[in-house]
Amino acid sequence: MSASPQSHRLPSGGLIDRTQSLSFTFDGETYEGYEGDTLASALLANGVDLVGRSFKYHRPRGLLSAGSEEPNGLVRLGEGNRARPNLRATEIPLFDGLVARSQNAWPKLSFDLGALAGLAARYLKAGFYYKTFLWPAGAWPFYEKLIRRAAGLGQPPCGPDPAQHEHHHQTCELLVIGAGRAGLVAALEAAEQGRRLILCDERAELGGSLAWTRDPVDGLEPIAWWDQAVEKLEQNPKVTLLANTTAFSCQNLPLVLLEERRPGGNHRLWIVRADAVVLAGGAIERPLVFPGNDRPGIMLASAVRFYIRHYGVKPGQRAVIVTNNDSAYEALEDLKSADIQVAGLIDMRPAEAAPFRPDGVPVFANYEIAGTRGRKRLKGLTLRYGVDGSRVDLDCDLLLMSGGWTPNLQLYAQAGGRLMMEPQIGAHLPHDATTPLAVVGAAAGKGVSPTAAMPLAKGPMAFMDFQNDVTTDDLDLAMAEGYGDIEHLKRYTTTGMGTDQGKTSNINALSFVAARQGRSAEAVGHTTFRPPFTPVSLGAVAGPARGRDLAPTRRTPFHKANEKAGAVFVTAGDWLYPRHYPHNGEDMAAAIAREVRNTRRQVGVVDMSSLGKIDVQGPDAPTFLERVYCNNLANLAIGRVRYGLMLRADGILFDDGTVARLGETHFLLTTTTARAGEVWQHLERLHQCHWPDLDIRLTSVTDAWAALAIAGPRARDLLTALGPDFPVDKESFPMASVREGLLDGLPIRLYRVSFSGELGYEIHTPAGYAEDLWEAVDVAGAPLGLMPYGLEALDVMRLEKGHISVGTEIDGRTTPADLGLGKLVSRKKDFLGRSLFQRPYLQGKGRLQLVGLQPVDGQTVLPIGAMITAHTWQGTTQVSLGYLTASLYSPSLEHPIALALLKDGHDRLGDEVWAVSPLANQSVRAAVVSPHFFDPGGERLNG
Amino acid sequence: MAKTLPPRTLLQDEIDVFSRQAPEGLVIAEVRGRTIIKLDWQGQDKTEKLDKAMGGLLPTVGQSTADSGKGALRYAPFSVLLVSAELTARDLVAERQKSLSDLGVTWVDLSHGYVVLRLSGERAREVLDSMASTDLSAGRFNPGAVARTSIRKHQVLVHSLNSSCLEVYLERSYALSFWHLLEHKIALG
Amino acid sequence: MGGDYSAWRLLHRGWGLGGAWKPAWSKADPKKHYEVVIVGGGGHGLATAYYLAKNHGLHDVLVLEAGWLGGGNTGRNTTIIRSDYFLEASGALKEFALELWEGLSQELNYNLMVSQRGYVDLAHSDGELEAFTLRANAMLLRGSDAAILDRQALKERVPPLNLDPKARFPIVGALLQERGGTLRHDAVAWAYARAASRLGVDIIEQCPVTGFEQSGNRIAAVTTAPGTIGADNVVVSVAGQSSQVAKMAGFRLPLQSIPVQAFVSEPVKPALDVVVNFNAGLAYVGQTDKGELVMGGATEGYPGYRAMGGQAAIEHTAARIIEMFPFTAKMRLMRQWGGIADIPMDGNAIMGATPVDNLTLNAGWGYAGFKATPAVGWTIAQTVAQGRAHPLIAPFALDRFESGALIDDAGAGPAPWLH
Amino acid sequence: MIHIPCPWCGPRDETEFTYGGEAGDVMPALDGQSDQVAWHAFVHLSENPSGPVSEFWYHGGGCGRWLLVRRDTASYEILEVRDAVEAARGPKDDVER
Ligand SMILES: Cc1cc2nc3c(=O)[nH]c(=O)nc-3n(C[C@H](O)[C@H](O)[C@H](O)COP(=O)(O)OP(=O)(O)OC[C@H]3O[C@@H](n4cnc5c(N)ncnc54)[C@H](O)[C@@H]3O)c2cc1C
Ligand SMILES: NC(=O)c1ccc[n+]([C@@H]2O[C@H](COP(=O)([O-])OP(=O)(O)OC[C@H]3O[C@@H](n4cnc5c(N)ncnc54)[C@H](O)[C@@H]3O)[C@@H](O)[C@H]2O)c1
Ligand SMILES: Cc1cc2nc3c(=O)[nH]c(=O)nc-3n(C[C@H](O)[C@H](O)[C@H](O)COP(=O)(O)O)c2cc1C
Ligand SMILES: [Zn+2]
Repeated sequence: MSASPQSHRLPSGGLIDRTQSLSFTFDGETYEGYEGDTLASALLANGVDLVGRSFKYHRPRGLLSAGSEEPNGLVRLGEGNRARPNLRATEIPLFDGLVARSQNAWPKLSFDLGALAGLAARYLKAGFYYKTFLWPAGAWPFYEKLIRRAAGLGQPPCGPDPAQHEHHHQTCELLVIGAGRAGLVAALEAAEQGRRLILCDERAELGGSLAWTRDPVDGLEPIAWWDQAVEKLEQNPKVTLLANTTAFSCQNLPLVLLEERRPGGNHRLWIVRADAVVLAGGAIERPLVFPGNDRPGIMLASAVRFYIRHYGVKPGQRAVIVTNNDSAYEALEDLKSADIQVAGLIDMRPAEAAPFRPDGVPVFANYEIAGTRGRKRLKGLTLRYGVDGSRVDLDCDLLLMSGGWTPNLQLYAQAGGRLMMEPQIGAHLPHDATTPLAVVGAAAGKGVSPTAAMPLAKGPMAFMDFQNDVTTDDLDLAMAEGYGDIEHLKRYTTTGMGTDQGKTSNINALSFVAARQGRSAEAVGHTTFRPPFTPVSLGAVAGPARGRDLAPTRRTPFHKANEKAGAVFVTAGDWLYPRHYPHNGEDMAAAIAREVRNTRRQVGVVDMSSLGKIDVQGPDAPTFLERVYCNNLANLAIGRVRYGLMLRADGILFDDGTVARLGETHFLLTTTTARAGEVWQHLERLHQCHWPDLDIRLTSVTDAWAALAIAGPRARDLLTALGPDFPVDKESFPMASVREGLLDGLPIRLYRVSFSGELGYEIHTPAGYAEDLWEAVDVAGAPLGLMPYGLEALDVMRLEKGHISVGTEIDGRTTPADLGLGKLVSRKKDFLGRSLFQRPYLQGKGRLQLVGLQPVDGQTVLPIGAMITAHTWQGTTQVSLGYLTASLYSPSLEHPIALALLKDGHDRLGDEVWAVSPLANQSVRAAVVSPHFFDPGGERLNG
Repeated sequence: MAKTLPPRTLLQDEIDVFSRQAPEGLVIAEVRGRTIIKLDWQGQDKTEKLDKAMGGLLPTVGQSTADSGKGALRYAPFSVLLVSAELTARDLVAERQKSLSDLGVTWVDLSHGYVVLRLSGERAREVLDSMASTDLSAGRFNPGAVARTSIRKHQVLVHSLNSSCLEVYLERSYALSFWHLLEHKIALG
Repeated sequence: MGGDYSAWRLLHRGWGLGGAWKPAWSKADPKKHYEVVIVGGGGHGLATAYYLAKNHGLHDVLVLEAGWLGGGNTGRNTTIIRSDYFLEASGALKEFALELWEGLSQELNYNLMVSQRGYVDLAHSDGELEAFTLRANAMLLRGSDAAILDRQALKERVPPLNLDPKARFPIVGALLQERGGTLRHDAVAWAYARAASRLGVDIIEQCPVTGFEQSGNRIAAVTTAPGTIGADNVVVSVAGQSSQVAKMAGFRLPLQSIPVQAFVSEPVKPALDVVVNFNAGLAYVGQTDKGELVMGGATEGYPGYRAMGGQAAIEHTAARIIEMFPFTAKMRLMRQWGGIADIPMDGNAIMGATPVDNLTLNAGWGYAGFKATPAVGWTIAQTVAQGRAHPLIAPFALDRFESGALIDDAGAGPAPWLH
Repeated sequence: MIHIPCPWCGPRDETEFTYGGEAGDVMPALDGQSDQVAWHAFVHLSENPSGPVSEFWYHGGGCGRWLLVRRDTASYEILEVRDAVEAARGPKDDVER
């Protein structure tokens, strides 16, 4: 492709470091560039002008711009796991060994079969897909596959992301976005006042348009001024300078989000809280719209200047300039400096508008471009004279176009700033003084050349949105079909919906539509500017929230002890919790059955530390608890514990737990693990917002205490062996007791409660002593056959007892009465939830009620997740009578059991129903029984 | 007899590994055996009385005071944490027991509920500041300042001792999880 | 009218033959009075208009839209359709919708790109998988389709899924509804508008209803900037604005308006053939036919009327999507936006009678009502035409909050921001 | 995304707070009267305005206080923030900073 290395590099000039030569490949060819190049400038330096294919018609495309507005030059960067699609060549700083590929072309960029779509362009206009692929009915999935393959830009990346991204919170007094002349001036001023500031720019070097403009600043050459400005800022410790850093979201001021692209593909997301924000994002040059305006070699005038001046690149041999404003005239000097021949300057305005008459350059005033030539590179133009329509042909390989300038107000609009169309420049400016952030420089329209209104172009290949292949014809068609609202136009034609979000196309489309509809630009309005300003990596957005650190993990105080005991852990909510403790070679089911049997026959120990624990003190504590629990607590004596049920304000069961009275005005509550946080908030809220006059104090002590439950016929033996400093015999420490004391010298709170239905105790000790307690229990328990049991065994045992659990029976829809706990609900007092609990539907017939189920054959385990029906599953729809909440083979009873919510279940004890699983194609006849399968009389518990 | 074991440290193993290749300007240690009790009261009028009872040593919200090895950290209007390196919880309360009960101030021993990390060195503040949405920068979070804030859903209490030393009170069950975040940040910072 | 859409006509007109395409729907001038005035030109309102005309012969219908058709949640939703709900009332209505979607492109003569590519709901614990099994059985029992995938089956169905057993939220299996999927959301509004317009329904855009003229317990007319328009019946279908419009009619609703965000990546070639939902802190992702990944998650957590949101929700969602599909970490977010979801106190829609006799309400669809669009249109139309609630929507009556007949799929209770 | 100036902690990020519903109707007393209509209104009905509204927010990631926040749901401007207890008890001036 390139005749010789860097064939299009100017012999001198530019801000690149010619001593540092870098090697890179594009589509497998090896090239050289210099430190300071972007991939785009290096490609141009090597004469590579075809960089991509367009979205729909696969038209050959070259670079249009030199910045983040680039619609065409999208490449895949990197290889293997590191490859990332759709990156803009204009934004990729060149490095040694860089590997890039073109996209959306098959079999290759220079010969792309997809371009056949261009031949069918007349059928593929806006919205064509809504009108076809309807026949034959049912064939759409087939068409869809083809369409999907044709659509999309780059290949998706594959494999995990080897890079590491982080989030960085930062506060500052001032954030300046954009480090061109205006941004540097703002930063210098603030720095002089001693303000703590951040100055960021999306480009690899600060300076912005100082790289290519010629106007002196403070009497200095732009580059010289720039050097000393940057140096001054660098030396100020209160200034943070961030290159390669894009401000991408301003929609939640004073919060601004920046993405810093660091070496190695690592990104840092800056979450900046700024007392003030200055937007100095400059202005973006607009393309002109004319037939064939998309050929490689047609570029924005400022981009050509950028490539020449900043990168020392010669993007063509023979150039034409076309403009509707003065700014492009400045390019003449740059073209001359680069020794590029100028075949003509087309000024679309009347002759008298020209700022000056350029020497030796044919000027075509009041001309427009009627067509272009050249497939993979521009070869020439046809001009049409505005007065008589006469035509002129020009040969050229480079066209510099300037359709005026669009102040870069995306972030201003995101922040809620209103835009106002300024006819002078044919683009939006900030609307009024009360703006959400300060706008300076070209972004505020400063120094932006006035523009003549753009004539309406016509023709099939007059592109409005390069990336999405939207032409003026498409917009016309959409308007004719009634999609004339600017929002409908956008969605029907997809204009402005590409990865550039219409940076170069929105204003042109808007002006075109306004002219066509004969309405003002104000009346047409504009589509909504949304973050991000330019696409931001999802990895950076997620930051460190990956893998292990996706969410917090809580560990119980027994974590290390559990590890030593061979626990298999499972996460339950935030907690990492022992699930079971397999012995050698045991599978989970066997381990669970063993743990259950051992507990029921000897003694087991289980880590209960994750239960929520709330300390309640204060003279009004009894009143408070009477209100928040629906069962009676008034007569709870000191040293006693009671089961407690809490309702939501709407009468639905919220949580269950225990209430222990440690003193006259001192209580300790436990909550379920699952609802601990919610219960805590609920209680705090009732106290602080609704009952502030109750004198109570709530403290969450969950993390301060470790809790172990020991359960089984030998639990008391174990407890005694541990040497408590108070009597624990049946009479002195009966069921539902609580007291503080010492156990093996450790301070404890001892409860006599049980979830498993066995004789059991809960031992609470300050969390830092957990391992000492575990060791003591382990040693004392060994002769008694003690084994630890996990979450699963606990669940089996609670099920055998018919105890309810959050998530299965306490599901946010059931009431205590539904679950057979209606008797606990106090009729004597008022409590939260009582009133709405009395609503007719919560009290009436037809409720789903908790029952036990047992297979009639005594042996078939009822299918997991079965529905309850009147008939067997025959493959046809049926009314459901309820469903199973849990089902298993009971190791203690040695037959299958299940819990279920059955319509009017409490009246159906003794009935038979079907437990059906259409998934398993299984129906099992089951008898409705009491949910309390094991030891219903509670003899073991009270033993 | 009650054993008087100090609570075990939780992150010492991790800290040991980290310290072997600690970056410049950052030292992390776990503070052992600190007694932490939380006093609670109700109502604004009690606040003043308590301050008087404490001899003017009740800090304002967001501040701390120190008095011969004992400190008071106040991150909320009607609670304060009393901390001590030497005294047990019982002794720490005993001193004031009478005035506290007279005022109806209740107390809860939370010594075992927290893991306290001390970060010192010139990078200490920047690391924490960049992790927290709350401004912990030197100019705004002065020595003595206290803030309870949340970092990636971990609740932490930060106490600024001086410009290059901060203590972080982590809820015990979250401590290792927070440590992982801290390590990640330090490695990339 | 512009004539039927077909490949033949497309070819024909490509050569400029046989006339030009005409507006999809006509811009009407309002009459003085209509039998039915529908407030809200989203998918729901437009579908209601269409079925009133098509199923019930009611052509004297006006749709009033405050902005542009489909510019509400219809235009900003993540387009997932499915019927995998546990509770009977929820499931039955969405199942009916799914059946209607299946033939809708043909019926409306507009390619809605209905893509039944499958919806996969991931379970992160055995308990969750058990609940999914129950849900699948409930679905099958009511005649829908459902399957449970174990890890092996999941690997085959969703190859790029990260099944690391040591993950923070390990994936143990999934519920799959093959008939679930996505479609082209904007087209739904346009197609219903076109079809309704062809049946004589009037549609007026940029015309918010600002009040009601009431006489007795009835609405006599709706107030708009251009004037008042008489109505025998009024249907309110305004999603996020439901409380504002109910207030005009004099009552409060048991719901709150809460922003929800969604976002798209840059377009890439086909990367994902199903829609997948991560349950440990909601996050879901699918890919459009154009190539963007469409991603969404939970609400912003508090009420508001700004159709946008914060970094926290996006980060939360992105993190989970990367966890499912690690390659997405290297993709880029192209645009983020929000919609205002109207979320009731039990998380389910509110449909049918209101305290005002001739005002029929369709509200409370939150961030889950796009999938129900055809069924909502169908049943609300019948409810209005016949003067009593269609059996499928009878359970969704407004008075259920007083009676206690709640439909709380999530069990989250009267806290809309948690649903 | 909003920032709430907590009266105790100063301005803090939204992520530290939990929304707790509209502070509209007063919670009916638990006096055994069980006024179902009042409870229904309190639990279920909301103003849900587009504009200023009083709501409860919990500063769980900070001081642990419930706050009464006056907020504009259209502009997201925070108009006033007070401790819920103090707000329930008396005028703002009593609140120590
Ligand atoms: C981010 C997001 C993602 C979602 N994802 C899904 C999904 O994947 N699957 C799913 O099934 N659902 C999803 N939903 C929900 C779904 O979008 C909605 O439930 C559904 O689109 C509602 O349709 P609608 O026609 O009722 O409302 P809308 O489309 O919002 O239409 C209501 C219309 O009423 C108009 N209006 C309001 N006030 C007035 C007035 N006073 N006068 C006249 N007109 C008025 C509005 O301008 C609007 O156009 C999502 C929602 C959001 C916000
Ligand atoms: N003659 C004309 O029509 C014309 C047009 C444009 C500019 N100018 C001249 O150019 C100069 C413009 O100076 P200026 O400082 O306003 O603009 P500038 O273009 O020099 O600088 C803007 C900088 O902001 C950066 N930027 C933009 N958006 C960003 C984001 N979201 N995050 C990070 N960085 C971002 C850009 O990369 C650029 O470096 C003026 O002197 C003006 O006279 C003239
Ligand atoms: C399913 C879906 C896909 C979308 N794809 C794109 C897209 O490819 N490009 C784009 O710019 N916006 C896309 N959007 C977002 C819209 O541009 C727009 O943000 C959204 O409809 C909300 O409207 P608003 O931003 O104008 O308020 C998509 C939206 C949806 C719902
Ligand atoms: Zn606070």
